[in-house]
Amino acid sequence: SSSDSSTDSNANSEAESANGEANTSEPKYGGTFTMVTPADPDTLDPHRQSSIYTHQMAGFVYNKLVTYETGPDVDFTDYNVVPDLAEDWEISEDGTVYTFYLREAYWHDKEPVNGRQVNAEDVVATMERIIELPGHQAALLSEVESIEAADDTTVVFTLKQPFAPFLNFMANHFMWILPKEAIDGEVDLTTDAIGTGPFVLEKWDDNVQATYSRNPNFFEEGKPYLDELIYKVVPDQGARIAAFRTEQAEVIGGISPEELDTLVKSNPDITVREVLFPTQEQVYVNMEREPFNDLRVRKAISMAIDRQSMVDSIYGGGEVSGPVNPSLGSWALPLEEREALLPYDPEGAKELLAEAGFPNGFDTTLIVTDGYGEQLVRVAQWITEDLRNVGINAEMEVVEYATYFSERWPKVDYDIGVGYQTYFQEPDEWLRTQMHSQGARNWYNTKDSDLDEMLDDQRMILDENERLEKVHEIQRYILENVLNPIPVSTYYVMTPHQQYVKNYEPHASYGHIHMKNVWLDKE
Amino acid sequence: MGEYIVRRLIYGVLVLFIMVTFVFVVMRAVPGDVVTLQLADSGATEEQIQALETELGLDKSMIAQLGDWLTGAFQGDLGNSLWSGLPVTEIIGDRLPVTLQLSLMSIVLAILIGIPVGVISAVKHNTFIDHLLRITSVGGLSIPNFWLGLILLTGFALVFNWIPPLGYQSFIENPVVNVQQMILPAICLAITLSASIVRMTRSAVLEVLHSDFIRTIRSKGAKERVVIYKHALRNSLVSVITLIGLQVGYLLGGTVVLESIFSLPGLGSLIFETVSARDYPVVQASVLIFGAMFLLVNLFVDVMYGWVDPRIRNS
Amino acid sequence: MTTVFQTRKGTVEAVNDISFSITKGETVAIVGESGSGKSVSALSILKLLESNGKVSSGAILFNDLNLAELSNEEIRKIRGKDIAMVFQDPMSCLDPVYTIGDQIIETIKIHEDLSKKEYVERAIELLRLVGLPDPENRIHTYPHQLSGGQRQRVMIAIALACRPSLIIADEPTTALDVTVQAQIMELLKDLQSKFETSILLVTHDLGVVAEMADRVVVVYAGQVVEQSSVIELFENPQHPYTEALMRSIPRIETDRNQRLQTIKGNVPSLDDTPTGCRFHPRCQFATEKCRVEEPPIFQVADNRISKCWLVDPDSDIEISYPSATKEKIDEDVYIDVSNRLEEKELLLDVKGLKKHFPITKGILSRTVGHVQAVDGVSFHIRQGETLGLVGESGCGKSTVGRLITGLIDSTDGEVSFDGNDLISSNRKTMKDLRKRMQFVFQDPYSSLNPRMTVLDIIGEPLEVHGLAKGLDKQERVGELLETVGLSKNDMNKFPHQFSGGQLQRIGIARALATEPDLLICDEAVSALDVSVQAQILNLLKDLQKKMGLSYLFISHDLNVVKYISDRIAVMYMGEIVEVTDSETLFENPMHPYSKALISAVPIPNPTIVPERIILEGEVPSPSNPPSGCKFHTRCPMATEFCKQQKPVLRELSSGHIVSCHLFGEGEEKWGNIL
Amino acid sequence: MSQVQIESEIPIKKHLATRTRLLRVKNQCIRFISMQKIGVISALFILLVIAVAILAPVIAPYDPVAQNREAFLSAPTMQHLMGTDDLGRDVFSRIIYGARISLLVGFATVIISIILGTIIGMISGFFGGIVDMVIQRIMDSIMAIPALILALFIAALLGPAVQNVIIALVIIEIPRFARIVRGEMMRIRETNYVEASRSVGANSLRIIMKHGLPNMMAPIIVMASLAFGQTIIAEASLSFLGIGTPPPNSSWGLMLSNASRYMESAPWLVFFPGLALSLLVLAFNLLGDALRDFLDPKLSS
Ligand SMILES: Nc1ncnc2c1ncn2[C@@H]1O[C@H](COP(=O)(O)OP(=O)(O)OP(=O)(O)O)[C@@H](O)[C@H]1O
Ligand SMILES: Nc1ncnc2c1ncn2[C@@H]1O[C@H](COP(=O)(O)OP(=O)(O)OP(=O)(O)O)[C@@H](O)[C@H]1O
Ligand SMILES: [Mg+2]
Ligand SMILES: [Mg+2]
Repeated sequence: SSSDSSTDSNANSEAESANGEANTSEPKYGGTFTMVTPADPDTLDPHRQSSIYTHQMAGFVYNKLVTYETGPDVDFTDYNVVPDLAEDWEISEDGTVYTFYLREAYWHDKEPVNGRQVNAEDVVATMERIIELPGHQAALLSEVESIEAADDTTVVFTLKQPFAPFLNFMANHFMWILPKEAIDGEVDLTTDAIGTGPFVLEKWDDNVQATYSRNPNFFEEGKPYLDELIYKVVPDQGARIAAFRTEQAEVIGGISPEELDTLVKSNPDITVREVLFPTQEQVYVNMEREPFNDLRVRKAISMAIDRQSMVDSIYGGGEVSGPVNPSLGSWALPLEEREALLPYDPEGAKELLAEAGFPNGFDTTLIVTDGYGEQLVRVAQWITEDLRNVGINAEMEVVEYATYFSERWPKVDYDIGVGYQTYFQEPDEWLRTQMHSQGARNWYNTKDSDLDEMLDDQRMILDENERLEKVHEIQRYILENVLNPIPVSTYYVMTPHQQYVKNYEPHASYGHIHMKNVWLDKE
Repeated sequence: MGEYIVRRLIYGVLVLFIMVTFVFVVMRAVPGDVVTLQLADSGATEEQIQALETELGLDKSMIAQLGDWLTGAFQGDLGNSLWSGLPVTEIIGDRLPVTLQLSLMSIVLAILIGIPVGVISAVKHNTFIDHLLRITSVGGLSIPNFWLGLILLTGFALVFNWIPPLGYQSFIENPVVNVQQMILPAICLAITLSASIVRMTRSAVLEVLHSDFIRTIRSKGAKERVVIYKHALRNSLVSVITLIGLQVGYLLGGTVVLESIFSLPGLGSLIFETVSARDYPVVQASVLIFGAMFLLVNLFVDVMYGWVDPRIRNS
Repeated sequence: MTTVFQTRKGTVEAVNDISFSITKGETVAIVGESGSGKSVSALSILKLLESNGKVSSGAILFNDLNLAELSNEEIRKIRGKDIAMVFQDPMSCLDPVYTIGDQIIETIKIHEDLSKKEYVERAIELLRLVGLPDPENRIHTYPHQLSGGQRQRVMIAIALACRPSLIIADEPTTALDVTVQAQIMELLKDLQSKFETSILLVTHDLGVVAEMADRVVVVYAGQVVEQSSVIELFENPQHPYTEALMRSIPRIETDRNQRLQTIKGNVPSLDDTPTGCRFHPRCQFATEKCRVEEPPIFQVADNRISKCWLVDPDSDIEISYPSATKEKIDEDVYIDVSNRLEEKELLLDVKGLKKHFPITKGILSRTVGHVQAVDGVSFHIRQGETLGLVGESGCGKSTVGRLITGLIDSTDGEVSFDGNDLISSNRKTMKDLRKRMQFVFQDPYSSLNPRMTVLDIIGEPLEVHGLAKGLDKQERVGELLETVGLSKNDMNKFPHQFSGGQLQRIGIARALATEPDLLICDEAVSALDVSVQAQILNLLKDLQKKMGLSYLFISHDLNVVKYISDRIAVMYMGEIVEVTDSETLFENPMHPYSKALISAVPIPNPTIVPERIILEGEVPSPSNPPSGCKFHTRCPMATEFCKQQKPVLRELSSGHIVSCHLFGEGEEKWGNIL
Repeated sequence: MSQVQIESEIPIKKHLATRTRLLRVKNQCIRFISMQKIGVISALFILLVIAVAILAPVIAPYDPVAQNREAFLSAPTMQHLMGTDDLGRDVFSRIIYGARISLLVGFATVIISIILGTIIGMISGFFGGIVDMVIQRIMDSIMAIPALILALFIAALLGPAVQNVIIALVIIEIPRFARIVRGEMMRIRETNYVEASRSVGANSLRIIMKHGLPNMMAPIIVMASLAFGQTIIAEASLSFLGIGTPPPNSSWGLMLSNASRYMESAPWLVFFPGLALSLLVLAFNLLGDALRDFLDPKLSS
């Protein structure tokens, strides 16, 4: 969920430039890679927690059936599904049966699994667990009718109906495959993890650090390169920067643009990865309250916000976002179209307000929580000021996180709010969960029967191009006729790493799945 | 004395009981509940929510829950975290040593600085040195320790290119690293505490120096050094110890901020994290532990009184 | 040996040009009222003044060594070794955190190098010397575990540790009960004769002076006004101040019907010393010359000096003290009212009054025992009569006073006031009765709220009882102030603007506000200087005469009680052991305790060598009183029977009630047992 | 006529009495000024801060929440004396307005807790026994939780808001005042002047009001001025942890908290609010010390 995914926390990055030379030299083996983040998870159980930290740590240890491609030639936001534990898969003609063929892979050599081979039983048990446990992950498999182990290495998924996002969902970070022993309770999944991944969890000190060692039996020949991986918790930004300066950390996350600037100025050697954040700030209004049920008011709000200046000055760069987050690549509307449909036009906003019967604006309250970190609160302050400039006097109310997330937002107890959405990796999630009148996260009282219909339709379209068209159409419809939640912006996450770190080509999905490729160019 | 300690312990348990009940009720009375928090974004059904409530034992009446928890607590079982499911005792067991060590180091540092300076200030009563020390100590009380922490951390990083080694290591694991990690936050905390110790020592020593028995001791021909260190200081210790007992509260509070600045996984930051997650058992237990620590320190202080002052020992 | 001080404290001179000397084996006493500079003189000798004071000029010669010029280190070596000190308050003069053994040994260690064992032996020997029982074990006790008398013995042991040639004793017995004071004085005299030590005794108690001193130095406002041998001084004081001082103390032989002589005014404050002779504003004989010219020190006789123009051989003024005093006496002869007392109505009748304070322990405040503060006290007071209540500290005197006024609830017993039962009366009657019964407290300063004006203080009872308000109140308060000899204009002042004597007058005025019938004076004059004490005693007597007041006069000072009371009740450990009229009690005390008490009173007459009954031991704890007769543990005449059987109060002759087995039925039984 | 005259005399005399009181107050002030130089300077500084806080709209060059989108994180310049913050807001103006919050929190907390603490302490100290027992146990349990932890707990639960900070701090301060007042009340209850007052028949209420209150003012005042400093720091600490005063208010603690992200790039953001905070707390502490010395009879003679 978005709950723990504070903006500061993303250590993902994308190779922007100069990655050619990195690949020219032979990878070197060995070394310790220290990753410093502001926080770590409460539990390692990947099916019970949606926190980014849980999944980052899961990614070192576990694999999915399928995953996304990473590498120097792959964009941060390319969602190319590639084999992981499944060597290969088949989709039936009608799109309702998916058959996955497992590769020869071995669990980590730890009690009680002791390095045995992965089999279909493990996959079935994992999937059943995902469905049984309450939580967001169950929704990903909601269209699945049955899962069966055809033989030791073949798993068959039967869907209720054709379902376009299915394969994408199978690559979702909730789909980490666990050994059956763990599901039967022989491993304490909250504190331990036994997987098939490139790294073996050696020790986890909650809130201090997790230490991983190289998995010698990893199924990708020769990988990983690192001997040791350390995931360290340093809540204070200053300390993180200091750690980076003193080379106690190879990569750090959650650095404000200004401090990063200062850091780069004093250490010109370092490489900064700039990638699109896989979620966005949104302004949302309670459609059941006056005057927000009026489309003109919602448009006025949207037009009042100076998105580009905001994202530039608060996050040091980014772009105007849309109903589907731009990090989903082509699924999102093209940037020009987003900018055109979400213009900054305070004068126009005032006119619209006047039309709607508020020539002098109105007073309202805007909620925001500090649970995601300070940046969002700053965004809220920026937006408050923008709104004030068009006559909407929004008093900002900072709501305590638990209250925000259990009483205010889901229960639609607010006038206006500013918040992040979770990191969705499927356009269906962005659109349907939020804007369908039955959507699990429709916490805005948005209701539009036409939209509902369109949303239901697009998930059945198996042809990718056709679906893409439909998704774009829906987005245009939303921006013109619904506009709640109002997309604001997506910023560039800037992650510095040491110049001797090679092949650091992260991907927008959770789990640091690129770490198996990383090596250190130092003695 | 033995009976006295037992009495104080019973008394402490009573106080802890009131405290825990207070925390228990308040936590559940305020908006925000842990089940919604965990399931809000998953579109979970009513049944799933209820199932989770039952699983976490939150469907029972508040009194029943309190009863259960207290029964457990008396048997040393503080429940499990509602988020990670880990036993609270284990979670706290990991965090407590950090806070304890930090507090202990600060107290020791503060005493090492505070008492000698206080004595000097008292002996040099009304001289320039005294004024200087007094003003400095008030200054020490006026600087928020988080500010000091920020400045020290950045200052060391910029000037010496040094920061405390990352990744907390316990003293047993690696004493050198551990002390390097702890020293700066301990100094920040010690500064405030030592400032109050200076003030208390100064006034206590001054007061004792004016008392009749000091005149007796001087009339015996004792050296001034003996008068001050053997008699005046020893007699002042009761008030200094009392002060330390009371200030331990501030100190423990201060650990929260410094733990967060210096990335130490202590009990203070645990409360901070778990309150907003509404992880009731962890918060209850952490508050309980803090309370117990405070009470134990004060009990220890009372026992120390007896050691310092025989009048108290025998009564 | 001559010592001269001139001590400067900031700008004030606490001691101005004092000279006196002490020879070997001699006891010299310094006397004077409070604040006259006695302690400062004593402390100056060893440079023990607080850091703000120092000897500014003069010399302190000790065996030809000028102490005033010594460095701190040098004087330190003399302290404790050659000159030792004993201070007034044994409670606060020992370090509470070390054992008495440690503290004695510390002294020896500073000056002598011995082995550890020798130190301990020496300490034990010293404790034995000062008469502390069981010294082997006692050296391990802490000061708070000892009684006041025992602590004072420890102090003396510390002083004696290095066999000093001079002991400076600053009010060594003032904090102690008379019986214990007698023990300590005896001890000091003993030790002095044994070791030929010289003693410089600082005191304000002329009785103690008469008993202990060889020579006396009288100081007033920081100056020596007279110096003489003790006998001569008491026989023929040469300075008006000395003379007045001696007249103003009530003595056992003082006629109750006479007014006490008072010294008008107060001791001058240090920053405002009068010109000329410092005593002149208070002196009856002051002349113009006294006002402007400071008298020099006149050598009146061998070893005898006086600082007064009156003794100036060139002076033409004739002094005759007796006439001066007589004149006063003539004015105020009291009518002897005691004869008619029997006819008077009974005002207060106390029967079997008991108060047991619970001793509680634990969180549940479990009662683990009782302090039997008052344990069955019965007496009565008639209208216009004064009953004195005497006894040692802690015997329950104050508690009796509080019980009668209902400030605390009694455990048992009856108190009837003018026919009304107090204990069972309801709130309203109680309040009305309180109006007729008022309290005067020991410490005048602390019994007045420092943040209220005199008007509010004296007006409080008027307001509480709805007697007067506003203007009426002001008028009434004005009258009351005049009644007690203060001015109306003082009404808007605050307590701290008055002297002790004035404050006590305000306290009395407050007590008089409701026009009571009975005043309970709990140590009402004990905190005052003798001269002021005399003023207040006179005032009380005057008021009684004028208004027909009755007094319950509580005091531990037998001289005062004797002077003011018609009848006296003697208390011991919460019980009354003897009641009789005051003359009889002093002439013919029956109870052994009364006898001891009376004999222990120091008599301000050096020619009389009192026959002392020295009581052994200390007052037992009231929470665990001895069985039988409570006095048996200290009684020189105790028998086995006394230990078992509690005596009852019996009237031996008309109005003379005693509770002792020596008189009454116990005698026979005792005989039987033997 | 005569009636009127008599009546008019009362106010005159009353007036006289008031005048004596005033005179006394005046004398005390003069004495304080002459004896406690540092205390006077501190008091003046505090008055200055109060004046600045009240006159903030007049003094502050900018609106404290107005964002100057031309100047983010600008270093101190003539335009922005103490620079601007991450949203282009004028730090100087924010510090001036921040004084309002610090003082508001300080005053509200101290005054409310004095009132409640005094009432509780009086009842506890005067009546003693079971009432005292119960009250004290409750106070003990509040005090047994370290202050900042309790504040953190309460403030985190209630959410970031100035009034919640005040509630948290009041809960913390009450037992401290109550304990002092209780102790004073117990002491005063045993004094001779209260006994004297009771012996003339005064009731409990009168004793509490006439004798109790006036005589415990000194320790309360000293305690209050020291509590001020602690409260201001506590507010800042809570804001630093993000559970105190919420944005866009300009509390000093909040400013520091934000500034900690720019320790290197914009050190003035940390320096000025920290300095303001320390100076104000220092002034309160010094004033408290001066008052303590002044009101302590042992030291003031
Ligand atoms: N440290 C000091 N600073 C200033 N004045 C002092 C100091 N010590 C004593 N005095 C003053 O010196 C004067 C003499 O004091 P001293 O103690 O000698 O009186 P005293 O005769 O011993 O009286 P008492 O019988 O009450 O003990 C007093 O007025 C006292 O106020
Ligand atoms: N409130 C109380 N609680 C417990 N014990 C008390 C209380 N008041 C007095 N006592 C005890 O009762 C006994 C008698 O005390 P009281 O004050 O009546 O003695 P006193 O004769 O007036 O002594 P002093 O001459 O010292 O004033 C003492 O042992 C005292 O400790
Ligand atoms: Mg004296
Ligand atoms: Mg008494």
